[in-house]
Amino acid sequence: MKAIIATTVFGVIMMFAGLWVNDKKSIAGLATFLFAALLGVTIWDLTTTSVNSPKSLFNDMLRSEHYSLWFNTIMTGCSLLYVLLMGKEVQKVGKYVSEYFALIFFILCGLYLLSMYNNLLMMFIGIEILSIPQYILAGSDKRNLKSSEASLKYFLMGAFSTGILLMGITLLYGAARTFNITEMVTLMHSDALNPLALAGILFIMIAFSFKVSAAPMHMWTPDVYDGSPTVFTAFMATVVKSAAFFAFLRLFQVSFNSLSEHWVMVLAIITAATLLVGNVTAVFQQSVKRMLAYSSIAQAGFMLFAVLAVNAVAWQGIIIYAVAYSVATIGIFAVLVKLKDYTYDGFNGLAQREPLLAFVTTIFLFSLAGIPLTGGFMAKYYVLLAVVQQGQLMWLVIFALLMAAISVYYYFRVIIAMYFKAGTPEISSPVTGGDKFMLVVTCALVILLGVLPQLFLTKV
Amino acid sequence: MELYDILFWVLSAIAVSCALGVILSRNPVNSVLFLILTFFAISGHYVLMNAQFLAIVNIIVYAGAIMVLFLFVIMLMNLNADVEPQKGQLVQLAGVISGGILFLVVLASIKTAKAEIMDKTSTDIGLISNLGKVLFKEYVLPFEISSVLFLSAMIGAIVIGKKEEVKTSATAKMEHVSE
Amino acid sequence: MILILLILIPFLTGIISFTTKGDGAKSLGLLSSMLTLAVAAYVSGANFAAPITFTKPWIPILGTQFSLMADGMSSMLCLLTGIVSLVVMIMNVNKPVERAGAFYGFLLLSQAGLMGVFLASDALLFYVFWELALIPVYFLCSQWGGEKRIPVTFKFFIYTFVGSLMMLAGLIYLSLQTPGVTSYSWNDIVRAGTSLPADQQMWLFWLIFIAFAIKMPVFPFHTWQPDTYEQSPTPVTIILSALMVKMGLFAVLRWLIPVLPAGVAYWSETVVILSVVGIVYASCIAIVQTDIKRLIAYSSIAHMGLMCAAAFTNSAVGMHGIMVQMFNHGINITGMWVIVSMIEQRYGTRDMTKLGGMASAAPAMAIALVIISLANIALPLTNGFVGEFMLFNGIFRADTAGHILIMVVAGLGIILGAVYTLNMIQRTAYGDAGSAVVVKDLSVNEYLGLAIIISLILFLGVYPKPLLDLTAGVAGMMVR
Amino acid sequence: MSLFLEISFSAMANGLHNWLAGSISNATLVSVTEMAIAGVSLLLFLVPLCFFLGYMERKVAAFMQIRLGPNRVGPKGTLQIVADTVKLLFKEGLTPNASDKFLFNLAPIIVVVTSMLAMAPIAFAKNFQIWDINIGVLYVSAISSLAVIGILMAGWSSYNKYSLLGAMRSGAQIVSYELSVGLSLISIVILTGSLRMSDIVASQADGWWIIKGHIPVIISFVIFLIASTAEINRAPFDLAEAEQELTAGFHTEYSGMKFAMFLLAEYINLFIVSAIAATLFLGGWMPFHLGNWSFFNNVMDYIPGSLWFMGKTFLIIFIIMQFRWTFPRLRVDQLLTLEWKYLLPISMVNVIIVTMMAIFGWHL
Repeated sequence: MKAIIATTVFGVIMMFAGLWVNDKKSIAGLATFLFAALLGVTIWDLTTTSVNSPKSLFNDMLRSEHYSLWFNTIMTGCSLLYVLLMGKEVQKVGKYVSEYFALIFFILCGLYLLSMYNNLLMMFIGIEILSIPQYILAGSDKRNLKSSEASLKYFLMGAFSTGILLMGITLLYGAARTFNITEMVTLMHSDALNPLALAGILFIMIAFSFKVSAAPMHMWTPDVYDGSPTVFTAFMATVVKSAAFFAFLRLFQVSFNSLSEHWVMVLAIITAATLLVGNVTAVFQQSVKRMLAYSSIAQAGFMLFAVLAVNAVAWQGIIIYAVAYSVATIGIFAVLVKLKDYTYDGFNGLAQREPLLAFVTTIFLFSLAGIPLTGGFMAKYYVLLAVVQQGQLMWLVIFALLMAAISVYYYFRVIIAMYFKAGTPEISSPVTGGDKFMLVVTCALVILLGVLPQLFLTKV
Repeated sequence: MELYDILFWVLSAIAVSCALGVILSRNPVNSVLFLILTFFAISGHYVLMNAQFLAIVNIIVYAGAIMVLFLFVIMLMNLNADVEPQKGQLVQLAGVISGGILFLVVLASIKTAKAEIMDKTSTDIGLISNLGKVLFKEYVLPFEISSVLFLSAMIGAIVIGKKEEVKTSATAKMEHVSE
Repeated sequence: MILILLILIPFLTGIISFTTKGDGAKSLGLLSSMLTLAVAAYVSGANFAAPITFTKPWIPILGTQFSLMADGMSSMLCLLTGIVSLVVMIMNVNKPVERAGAFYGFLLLSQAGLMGVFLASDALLFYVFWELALIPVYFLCSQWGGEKRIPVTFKFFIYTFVGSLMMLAGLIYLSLQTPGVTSYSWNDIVRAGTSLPADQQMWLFWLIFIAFAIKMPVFPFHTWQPDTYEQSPTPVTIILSALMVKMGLFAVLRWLIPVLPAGVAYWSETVVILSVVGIVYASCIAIVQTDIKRLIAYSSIAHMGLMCAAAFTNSAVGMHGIMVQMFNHGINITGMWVIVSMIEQRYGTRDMTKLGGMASAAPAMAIALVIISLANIALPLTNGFVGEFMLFNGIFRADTAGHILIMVVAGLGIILGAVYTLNMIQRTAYGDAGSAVVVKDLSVNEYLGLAIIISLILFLGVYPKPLLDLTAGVAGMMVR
Repeated sequence: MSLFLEISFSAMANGLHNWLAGSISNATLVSVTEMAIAGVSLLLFLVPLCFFLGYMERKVAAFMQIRLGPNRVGPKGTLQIVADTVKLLFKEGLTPNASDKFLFNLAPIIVVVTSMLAMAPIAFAKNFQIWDINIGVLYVSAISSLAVIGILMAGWSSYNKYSLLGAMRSGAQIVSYELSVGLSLISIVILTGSLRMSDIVASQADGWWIIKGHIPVIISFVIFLIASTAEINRAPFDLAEAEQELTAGFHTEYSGMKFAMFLLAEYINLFIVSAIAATLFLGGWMPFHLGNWSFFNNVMDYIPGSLWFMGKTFLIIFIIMQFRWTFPRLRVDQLLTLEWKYLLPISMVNVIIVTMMAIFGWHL
C-alpha cells in the first residue's frame, strides 16, 4: 500500500518537475532517484509484511500477500534498471520527458494494484491504469506516423478487450454475487456450477489474452511494439506484460482454481496457438524490433504455462519468468536503441565494432532462448516444471520445447549477424562508459538468475 | 401487465434495437445518435430500479458529454457512409460465424443459468445518499485510485494533443502577425 | 575436491583466454590442457576404493545439487578428454588462428563442459553441462569453420538443442517422480525411473533417448553430422567426433539404461536395428565419398552405430566393450582427423581424386596414416581390435531374437569399413602425386601429437588390461 | 404558513388523483392518465409563458434602448407576439434538398422536448411539482445539457456551413459552461445536503441562501448567471447564431413552425435557468423573511408562494435580458478563455470554500 501511495505521489512530483525544471537531464536524474526511492518503498513494504498472514486492505479490496509484494519489488527493480539503461533515450522521444516518467510511475501504480487485488473492481481499475498510460506512451513520438498508428491501434484493441473484460466480470458477478475473488470461490461452488460463471471465465480469459497478447488475440502486438518508440516498447513488452500475467495468474489461481477442468483445455489451446504463431512468425521477420515483438508473443506462450498449471510452483514460475524475461528484454532493447538500423543487417559486424555490446546481447539472447546458466533457462524450467507437475499436459510441454527450439533460430540470427557477418553497424548514440557499466550489470543479473535463481524467489 | 413491465419491455426493446442500430447504420452520425438513444433506454432502466442518480449520471456523462464530443468529432471530420472501408466477404463470413458461436455460448449459458429475477420492490440502493455511503466506505479505494487513471488520461490528452513545437518559418510568421 | 579441478581449470583458463592477445592464448591452452590431463590421469590412475564424489548445495528449492562423481567410466572419459584436448593443442601449435584468444577460450570452455557432462551425477547439472559443451562448439564452428559454416552449424545446433530440450522435459518428469521431495541426484532419478510403470517408461525413453541419439548419432538422426564435420575447423571436428559423440553414448549408459530399464527393454530391438541399419548405410555412403573428411565422418557414424547396438544388447561383455571402444575410438578418430588436417594443410584439398603420393613425399606422415587407419578398422594388435571384438562378442551373446543376424550385418560394416579405409590409404598415400606440390613432412609438434596417439594405439592394442580394469566394475553394473 | 394558493394547487392535484383512482380501476391507466394531464397542463402553461417572454424581451430591449417597443397590435402591443406566431404558423416549412431530412425534422423536436423535460422537477409552489425526483438539480443540469445534441443535429443535418459552424460553437460552449453551472449548483447542494428541489427550498425557510451563504454563495450565484446565460446561448454568448458572421447559426435553414420551435425552446430554457437560480439561491417559493420581525414576516407569508416564485424568476429573467443589451458579444477564444481560465478555477475554489463553510457551519 505504501508503494501505491508512493508511486502516485512520485508521478505527481514528476508532473510538477516538468513545470519547473526545463533541463531534460535533471528531470531524468530526478526520475532515476525517485525510482530508486520507490524500490526502497517496495522493499519497506515487503519487510514490514509478515510472510504467512497477508494483510487485507480497505474492505478486502487488496491483499498484500508476500509473493505479491515480492513481485512488486522485483518489478520495481526492473523498472529502475530500465530507467538506468534507457533514461537517456527517453529524453530523445519528445518534449514531455517528465510526463513520460510520470506515466511510467502511474503504470507502476497499476502494476501494484494488479499484483495485490482481491476484488474484480480493483483488477479492472488496475488494468486500466496499466493500459491507458501505455496508449499514450505508444503515441508519444508524434513526428512518426507509425507511432500514432500504434497508439490508436493499441487503444482500440485495448478498449475492445476492456469491454470483453467488463462483460466477463458482469457475468461472474451474476453467478457469484460478489466481486471479491476469494469469496467468489465458495459462492460459485455453493450449489451446482452456474453456467454464467463459465461464460464469465471465458470472457475474462479472452480479455486477458488480449492484454498479454496471446494468439489469436495477439494481432495488435507486432504493430504496436514496432510502431511505438523503442524505449517505450521495451517497457511495455516487459514490466507491463509481466504485470498483466501476474493478474491473469492471480485471478485464475485464486478464484478459478477448482474449476480448472473446465477451462484448462481452452487455455492450453490458446497457449499452443500462441507458441506456434509467435515463434513461427518471428522466424520470418526482417527487423529485430519486430522479431522481438513476436518473440514477446512466444514468451507469452511460456508465461501462460504458469496460468495453466494451477499449483504453487506457478507463482514462482511467473515471478522468475517475469524477471528473467524482463531483464533480458530490457537489455536487448537498450542495445537496440543504440543502433540506427533495426534490421538484422543492422547488427552485422557489431562484435568487431562494439565487442561488449555484442557480448551482452548474446547473453540476453541466450537467456531469451533458454540456454542454461542464464535466467531464461531457469524461467522456462520453472514454468515447465509447474505444468509437468500438473501432469495433464505433457503434449503441450513437448510442443513448447519444440517451439523453444524454433526460437533459437531467430535469436541466433542476431548472434550470427553480430559475430559471423561483416559490416559496420551505425550507432545512433555513443555508447558511454555508464551505458557499458549498466549493460554489464544487467548481464550479470541475467547470469545470476540462471545460476542462483533462489535469490529471486520467495516462499509461496 | 403492469406499467412497470410495459416500461421494462419497451425500454429493453429500444435499448437492443438501438444498439443494433449503432453497429448496423452506415453513417457514423446515425450510429452516435443511436448510441445516445441506447444510453437513454439504459437510463430508463436505472430509473425503473429506483437508481435515479445513476440514471442521471449516465445521461450527463455519456449522452451529455462524451457523445456530444463524439458527434463533434465525427461531424467535423465529415465521415460518411462511403468513407467506411468495406471488408471482404470472407472476413465478414468469418466474423459472423465466430460472433454467432460466441453469441450462442452466452445465450446458452444465460438460458440455463439460475439468474435471480430482479426484485421489483423498490430498493434504495441507487439513491444518492446510499450510493455515496457505499462509495466512500466500502469502495473508497477503487473510487480514489481512479483518480490516478484520470490523471494519466489527462496527461495523455496533453502529451498527445498538444503540438510539438517545431518552429517552421510559416508558424513563426503567423506568431509574429498575431502579436 | 579434485573433481572440481577438472572443470574449473579449463573453465577459468578459457575465460582468461578471451582476454589474451596474440600467442598467449596458445600457451595458456597448452598449459591448461596439460594440467587437466595430469589431474585426469591422477583421477583415473589412482586406485580409489569407491567412486570419488564432490557435492555442494546449489539450488535447494529445485532439489538439485552441484554433485560430481567419478567412477571408472567417468574417469576414463575424462582421461580421454584430457588426452584429446592436449593433442588438439599440440597439433595446433604451429597453425595460425584468427582471434586466437576467443578460439582457445571456446575450446577450453567446451572442454570444461565435456568434463562436466562426464562427471555430473545430478540430472540438472548434467543438462547444464550438456548445453555448456554445445555452445562453445557452435561458436567455434560458425566462426572458424568452412565456407557453408553458418547454415550447417546452425542446423547442428538446432538439432542438438531440440534433443536436449526433450531430454530436459523427461528429466523434469522423472525428478517429480522421485520419492519425497523433488530431487535430481542420480540415485533418486534411477530410483524414480525404475519404479515407474512400463508404459510410462516407454514414452519417457524416447523423450530422453532422442537427445542422445542425435548426439551419437543414431541412423535417422545423423543428418547434421557429415556436414558439420566437414565445415568445422579440424580441432573442433576432433572435439565433436572424439568427445561429443561419446557424450551421447555415455549418457545412454549413465542416464538411460539404468534409469528406464523397462523402456530400454521394450525399445532396445528397435534401437539395435536402427544402429545396424546405420552401420551399413554409413559404410555404403563412405565408400562413394571422395572428400576425406566426409568419409571419416560416415565411418564415425558406422563405428558409433556398432557401439550403440552393443549398448542395447544387454550383455556384460558388450558393455565392457563399449567402455573400451569409447576410449579407443576417441583416440583413433583423433588420429584420423589430425592426419586429414595435415593433408589438407599441405595439399590444399581434401578431395581424394586429387591426392596421392604421400608415401614418397612425406613418409613419416604416411606411416602414421596407415597405422591409425588400421587401428580404425580394428586390425589385431591395434587398440581398435580389442574393443570391437568385445562388442561383437557382446552382440553375439545377446538374448534378443535376431542377434546372430544382427551380428552378421554389423560385421558386414567392418568389412565395408576395411574397403573404404584401405581405398583411402591407397588414394592418398600411394599412386601418383597429381600436382607438383612440395609436401613437408611432420613438424616437431606434429611428431609429438602423433606419437602420443600411435603409442596409445599400439600399447592398448597389445596390453589393454589397464583400460579393462578401469571400467570393469561399471560395466557389470549396467546389465539388467 | 398557510397560503391559499398553495393549498388549492396541491388540493387540486390530490383531488384529481383521487377522482381518477376512483373512476378507473386499473392502476396503470390511472398513472398514464395523470401523466397525460400533467403534460397537457404543462403545455398550457408554457405556450402563454413564451408569448409573454417574447413580449417581455421586446419591451426590455426597448426599455434599455429608450424607445417604445411593440405598441400597435393589441393594447400596448401585447398581441404583437400572437401575430408573430400566427405568421410563423402559416409560413412554409422549408427543408433543404441536400439535408438529412429525418434529422433535420427531428432536431427542433428534440430541442423542445429536452427543454420541456427539464421543467419536471421545478417547484412552482409548495407540493406543486411534476416530479419531485430526489436528484432534481442534477436532473435539470443533465437534461439541459442534452439540448446540445438537438442543436448539433440541426446544424449538421442542414448541410450548410453556417449551420454547422453555429452548431459546433454551440456545442463547445454548452459543454464547457456546463461545468461552471454544475459547480455553482453543487455549492448550494453542499450547503443543503440534498439534491431534491423541495428540500432545497425547505432549507431556505429561515433565509435564502444568497443571504445565508455570504460571499461564496454570491460568487456562485454570479457564476451561475454568467454560465447559464452562456449555456442557453443568449447574448453576449450567442455565438452560435451570431447573425453578423453566421447568418443565423444552427437554425439558418429553418423556417415556419420548426423555427418557432427553436424559439420556443430558447424561451423555455431561459425560464428554466431563471427558475433554478430562483429556487437555489433565492429561496424558490419561500417568502422573504427578515430575522425576528414577525409582523413583516407575516405580511410576507400572505403573498402566495407561486407569486414569490414567479416574481423571483422573472427578476432573473429580467437581468438576463438586460445582459443582452449591455454587453458586446464575445469572440470564440474569449468565450473559452473566460470559462476555462476564469470561471472554472474560481468555481472550483469556491466549491472548496463552500464545503468548508458547510462543514464548520459558518453559514447562518
